[in-house]
Amino acid sequence: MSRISLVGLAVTVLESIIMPFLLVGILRSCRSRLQKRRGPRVVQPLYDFLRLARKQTVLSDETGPIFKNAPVVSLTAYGLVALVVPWAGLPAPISADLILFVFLLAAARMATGLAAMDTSTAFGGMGASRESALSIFVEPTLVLALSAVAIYQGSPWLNALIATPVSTGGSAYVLPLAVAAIWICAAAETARMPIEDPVTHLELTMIHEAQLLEYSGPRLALMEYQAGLKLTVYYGLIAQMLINEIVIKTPITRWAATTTIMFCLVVLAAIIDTVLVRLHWRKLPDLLAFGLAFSLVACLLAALKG
Amino acid sequence: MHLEILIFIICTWVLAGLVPILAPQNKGDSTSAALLITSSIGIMLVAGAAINRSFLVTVHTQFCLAGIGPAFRFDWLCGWFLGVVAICTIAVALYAPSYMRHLRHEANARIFWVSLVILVAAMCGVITAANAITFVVCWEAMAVSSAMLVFTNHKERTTRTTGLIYLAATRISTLFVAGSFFWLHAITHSWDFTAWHVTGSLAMWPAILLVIGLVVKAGCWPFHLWLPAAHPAAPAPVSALMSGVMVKTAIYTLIRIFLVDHAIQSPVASYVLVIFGLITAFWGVIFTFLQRDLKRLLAYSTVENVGVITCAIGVSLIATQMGLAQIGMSLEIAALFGVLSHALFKSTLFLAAGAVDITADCHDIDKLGGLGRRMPHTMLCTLTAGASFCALPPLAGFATEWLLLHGCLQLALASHQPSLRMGALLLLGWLALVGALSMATCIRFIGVVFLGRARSLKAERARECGPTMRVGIAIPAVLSVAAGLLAPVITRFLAGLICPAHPTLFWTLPTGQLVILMFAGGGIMAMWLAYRDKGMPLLSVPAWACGGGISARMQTTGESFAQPLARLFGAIYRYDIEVRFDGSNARLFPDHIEVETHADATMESRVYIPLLRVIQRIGDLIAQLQAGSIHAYLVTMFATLLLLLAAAGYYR
Amino acid sequence: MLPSLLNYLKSPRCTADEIFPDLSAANRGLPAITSAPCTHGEGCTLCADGCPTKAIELPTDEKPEVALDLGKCVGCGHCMRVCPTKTIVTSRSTRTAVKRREDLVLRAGRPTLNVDAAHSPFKQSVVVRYVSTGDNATDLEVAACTNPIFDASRFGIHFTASPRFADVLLVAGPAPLAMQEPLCQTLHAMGQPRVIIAVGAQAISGGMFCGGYANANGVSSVLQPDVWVPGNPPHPWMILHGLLLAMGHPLALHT
Amino acid sequence: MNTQPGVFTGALKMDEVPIMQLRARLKSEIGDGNRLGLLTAADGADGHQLLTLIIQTQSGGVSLLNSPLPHDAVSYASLTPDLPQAHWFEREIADLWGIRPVGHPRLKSLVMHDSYPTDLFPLAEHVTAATARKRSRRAPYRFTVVQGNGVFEVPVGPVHAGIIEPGHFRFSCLGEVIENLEIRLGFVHRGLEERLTRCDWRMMNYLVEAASSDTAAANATAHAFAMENLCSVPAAPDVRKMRYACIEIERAACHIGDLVGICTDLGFGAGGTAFSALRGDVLGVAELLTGTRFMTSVIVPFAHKYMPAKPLLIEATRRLRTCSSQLRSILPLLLNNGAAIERMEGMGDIKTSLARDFGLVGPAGRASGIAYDVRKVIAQPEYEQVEWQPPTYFEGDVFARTRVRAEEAIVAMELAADMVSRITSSHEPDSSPATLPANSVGVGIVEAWRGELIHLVMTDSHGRVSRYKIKDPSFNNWTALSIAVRGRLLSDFPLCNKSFGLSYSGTDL
Repeated sequence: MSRISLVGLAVTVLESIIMPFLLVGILRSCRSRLQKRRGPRVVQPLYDFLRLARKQTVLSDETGPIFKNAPVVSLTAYGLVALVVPWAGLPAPISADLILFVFLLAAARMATGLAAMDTSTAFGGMGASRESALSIFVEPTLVLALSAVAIYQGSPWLNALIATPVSTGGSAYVLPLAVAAIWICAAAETARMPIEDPVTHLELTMIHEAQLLEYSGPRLALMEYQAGLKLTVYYGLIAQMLINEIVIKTPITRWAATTTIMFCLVVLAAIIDTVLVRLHWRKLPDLLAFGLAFSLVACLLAALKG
Repeated sequence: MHLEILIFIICTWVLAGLVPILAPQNKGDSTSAALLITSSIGIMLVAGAAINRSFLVTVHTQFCLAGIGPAFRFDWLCGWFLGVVAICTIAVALYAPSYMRHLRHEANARIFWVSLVILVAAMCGVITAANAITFVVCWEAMAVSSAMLVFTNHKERTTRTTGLIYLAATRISTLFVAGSFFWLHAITHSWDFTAWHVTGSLAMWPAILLVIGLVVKAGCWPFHLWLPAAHPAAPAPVSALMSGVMVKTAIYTLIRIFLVDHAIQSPVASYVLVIFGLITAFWGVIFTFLQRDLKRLLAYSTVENVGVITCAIGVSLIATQMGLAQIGMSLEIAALFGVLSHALFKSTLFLAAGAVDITADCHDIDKLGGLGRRMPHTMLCTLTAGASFCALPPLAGFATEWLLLHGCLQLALASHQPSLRMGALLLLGWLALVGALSMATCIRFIGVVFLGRARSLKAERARECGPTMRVGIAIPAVLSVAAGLLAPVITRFLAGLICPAHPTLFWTLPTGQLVILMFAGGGIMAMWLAYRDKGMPLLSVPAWACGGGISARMQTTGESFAQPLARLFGAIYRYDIEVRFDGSNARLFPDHIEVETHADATMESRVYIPLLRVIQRIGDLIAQLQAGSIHAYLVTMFATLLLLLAAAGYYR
Repeated sequence: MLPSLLNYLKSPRCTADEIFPDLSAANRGLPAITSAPCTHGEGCTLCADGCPTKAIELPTDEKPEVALDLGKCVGCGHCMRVCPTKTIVTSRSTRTAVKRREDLVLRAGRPTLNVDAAHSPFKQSVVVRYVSTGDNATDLEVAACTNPIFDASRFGIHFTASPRFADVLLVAGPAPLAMQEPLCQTLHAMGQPRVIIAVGAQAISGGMFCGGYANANGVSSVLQPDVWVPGNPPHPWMILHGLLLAMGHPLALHT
Repeated sequence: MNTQPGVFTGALKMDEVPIMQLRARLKSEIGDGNRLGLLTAADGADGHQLLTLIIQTQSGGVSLLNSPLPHDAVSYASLTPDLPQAHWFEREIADLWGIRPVGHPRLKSLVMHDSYPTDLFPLAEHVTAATARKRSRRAPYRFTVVQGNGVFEVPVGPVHAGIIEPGHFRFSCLGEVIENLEIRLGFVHRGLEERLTRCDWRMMNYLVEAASSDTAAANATAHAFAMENLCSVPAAPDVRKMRYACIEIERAACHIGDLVGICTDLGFGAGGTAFSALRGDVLGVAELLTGTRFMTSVIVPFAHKYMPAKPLLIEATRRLRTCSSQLRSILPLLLNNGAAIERMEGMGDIKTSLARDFGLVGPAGRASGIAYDVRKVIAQPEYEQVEWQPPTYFEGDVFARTRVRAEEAIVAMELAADMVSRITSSHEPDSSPATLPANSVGVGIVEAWRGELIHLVMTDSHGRVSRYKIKDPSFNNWTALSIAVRGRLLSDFPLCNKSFGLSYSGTDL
């Protein structure tokens, strides 16, 4: 590995440790402010993590090794995702294509889903079933949207997102459409409104959270960190696509722009969380189908280029 | 040298077939299995040799048909498929003796072993056949022997009907394949595969006939019906072999005829293959999702996998025809790798399903549950195979899916036609949809069967199966991990075989780095967790049920897991939930509430059953004519005579 | 809808800035005992006569001071009203939670708060599992702690559905027989370290329900609470005080 | 003998109706549009007796029927087949007395859980050796099992996810679809009615306030009216105005609180904040008038404690009017919000016929087309000084219930402001008698924020309270909730539940 990629690796690793806490903290703080409260401090997620890390683990007597090890598997998958996607505005330390990205997400989903089934509670299975139902929209949308971008950029590799400036002759609408599609996927994956209420306590309405209800202690800490990492990677990815419209040449400015956009996206998410009403379960396919439609149009525009 | 091995293999086969016949009931099982394993090792040796250097074996005997004797060709493609056959046969042979002991009262072990040997031999024959006649003969032997195996469990009534469906399907398949071969013979005047080079408009009809014949055998939509019918009826090792390998012979033939030998070059065929493949994959997976029967579920998932592989072949053909040979080759590798990975994980899944079936004596997934605690080894293997099935990195299934999807993406990038680009992108989206669905299927299958708590007494009583069975289940599972990790090496190797001139690197993912990072990251976390757990002992309490008691009824069932998606695809299944309230005051105080879900295999209920009904009606009509009075015969004869006269007059 | 939403967005923050303010002047508050001498010796039993839960222990020869058990007090205000000597007066303080049950028994000169800045793992972050056992006014006040006015989230306090996530078991209501088993189950579903808080007079002593066939005698018959929050129902500030006390939060410790 | 509990024309007497004729009598009376107020049991001179309170919705009168069971009898023919709304009452009687309604379609325990001794019938004091023998032990509770492949059960409660009371919901589901919901309550059965007969009658008001402590004012008022009815001592006009003002403030605060809950269940953060800030203001008014946020310990029989001074009353009136206009201005956030309406409309609907069968009361009843409101039906002069109408809708869905609550909250604040403004003096009257009359009965009926709340008090020959019955409005409405969610999705349940906003402790007592 060359020196640059080592620096890139170091920065990415460092950022993927800090940013999840920071973004979640900012999001919660913003949401609180929009709800006219003082709200938790920005560093609160870190305190929460440390508290959980010190807690005792409580396990159900019916659960087995899958439940115990699922956090490791899914967080490893997300860790790899953070290393193959150039979300931080720097080239990803490992060059990979969108297919690996999507299948790593799938691996994490499978680990979480099976762990939920392993809890032998009604809520776990229900969450796994709901998550699976949503994933059949999310996965194609993600693949199509990223493929459209890949065609637009002229390379299947994710690092092309930041390595090359805007490619020639493509339709300018590909990226915004892909961003819209991925935003909807991100909302579904990171349990955001209007798909899932991130602050709800009610098991019956949970989708993603319902799968984690039996976790405790350090394992829960890993799962919560993973949720933050997921948010970070998605928003970072969206940031890269937005930056591509405003060509930024030097790595430093690109990194700064990425970080700024990520913060802005988090604020946007906080606003959406506050003013929107959660959709009815039967209406979710309609919303997700919009995402699919955006990505299909993006594909069409990308396919028509040149 | 090769000949000696071949003779040795044939001898072991003959012995393996004879031992159970000669030995007293059920005594020859282990011997047969050992012989079968020995022969499989021989097959592997031959496969290795064939991959290195192809050679031809022609048998000069008087049993020639139309002047053509049995001829067998061994090249790298045969080698690859023979290897797959050998691996699955070893696993099955290890597994089968104990399994058959459990079925003692229901199945005839002699027929089983003889048919199994013939099936393995016939599959090897089909794979190595050098000409059409040899191919068709072996194809028939394969069909008959596998039908015999489906019949093994002949005491059950359903087995007989499903066996008949299966026989009918093989008939149709042979009919179309033979028809196509005759057509090709008519064009080229040769039975030799290597001599066939048919292109242009001439190629269309034989290509279509052949494709239909093969997809029937492979179980593609809309001819997939025999698969979900035959598999639940057949013993598990048979299912594993049929699903893992036998359907692959059809894939083999497709690759052989269209991709390797270029015997027929027809653009129509490639599009037909892609469309068949896509519909099959989707159809297979959405029906997998709804199944409650363990083996029927796996049978439908085979339909899906076959669809994906067929699609890969089709896209590979299209890419090659577009002049994008590199991409075509990578997709061909995807198909070949798919054959291997599917054979591996599907064997494991079927063998594990069989283990569940015999130890829990139940194949309704909604009556199972919690088997992971009782059968940890089986669960681990199933989990590995399931992860491979869901194409999770770094397993073999992922390598297949990555090659295919990446190939499609490259196709979209490299092609200059917007329509092709769009087509490739849609293909990507479609395959991602299928992938997501198969993941849902897998979570449902493993989650309901192996995780949670037991839903019935039978599931509670289940215990781990015997050591040989466990080894049989584990071999393909371990190999699918190995194949996934070695994917870069294997793909490079395959590329070298396909195109020795330009063995371009097709695996471009940094698997090594990823695997190292994966183990490092996962290891650190696992160690941290272990350290934490050690510092503060785990507290084990009942699962949280909101302060109340918990029972096995309080966990999602397979049916319930599927409900949201089943409703989404309700139009295809004709899915419906019906609730009945009974009692003296059913409106306000129902005494009895019953829920029923309805779902149809639409193809059967809308197409095949009406079709059968029409055929039956025609049959009835003819029967009426024949069983009727002498007058009816006279009228018929008279009418026929008149018609013939009229026809003769017209032609003159 | 849009004008209302814009109006809402323009509106100022509602979170109360002052931490643990005294209750408003209109509020009846909880009783406090001063060192003013009691006239029980002259036959005055006014306070104890009207006390619905017998929370007042009149002076005896052994214990010359009047004692009032806040854990039983339903806050009717009778004693503060009738006491001729102002021995029992109104306290509008919201820092009422204590860590020992006996500290709830008010006596002249005894501080109501035992300050104890022990090391706590929850200083910055704590997750609460609330269990109601039959006092729905306290439910509403606990829910009010999470609203924008009192805003428990700013102290790092979060309420959760799963006891697996929780560090604090907050119990209200008299814990009748049918709730005792679920209550134990909830506690057992929580990992160590954990804290139990009994909130409200009903939770502490059963209040008016004490002594019936339903065993509604407060949570201490089932669990050993670590923090006690008096009041019927306690004001949200008092509940927050209990929570911060359980966290070992500095705000709860200084008086 | 009819009487109007609001006007106090004299002691309430009981009509004796033989138990054999009770079913026919009730069928004809309820069929005429009257309401079954409550059905309970008491100990008579010679064994148990059933007490039935019927409310004449036309005349605004009340009649109390008394049906003694034959000597030593512990069973009777169930009324539920003809009168579905009696089904929980009969289950409660079976639990507390061991009197078995024969032919009841759903005879399971209601409040006495399996953790109680199975031969404990806490209110049955008239026990002879013969009745003790005849009284069968309580059977362990069994949930209805929904048949069919793939049905699974979701247990929710007693420890609920939200900050709410304990109760158990057993959903039998197929996937997301709720096929049956069985509600099991009784977790907070605290033996309240037994406690009430054990304590000093002067202290009873503290206990009734804790019956369902979020309805403290209404419970205390109903108690006060019942006691005053028992003693035939009417309350002073100012006292009545103050009581009604408290009830209305409580109504406004609780309805706004439920709007917060509905916003939370919709995941609508902005709405939740806006309504909860307003709720804080309304509770501030309550604190101003009574000294506590829940208005406890001020409403007592024959008097009113802590009567506020005039300046406070003026201030409270002003603040109530401000709150009311504020509520009007923030309501569009929820009620004109397209997405919110889409979630609420058609959700969890209860048809009028069903609402009538189960005798729904309060906002849930009014949302389903039952206009019944105690404030209108039973003459209460204080309520007649302002022109107002209880809002009524016919859709019976979550949206209708939400609108009823919102509109009632506005009306309540205006009514309260009006009543407070017309209170003339601030002296604390006290007309309490030294003892209670012997062998008497008193009834107090008020429209609490959840609906019709009834207190019934009886004294024995020594003037001691021998029987005290509280009928919380939720008691009528719980079954409707379980029917409203049938065939709906699991994720819709919290919203439906919140729209009913029922009390667990009021039901369990």
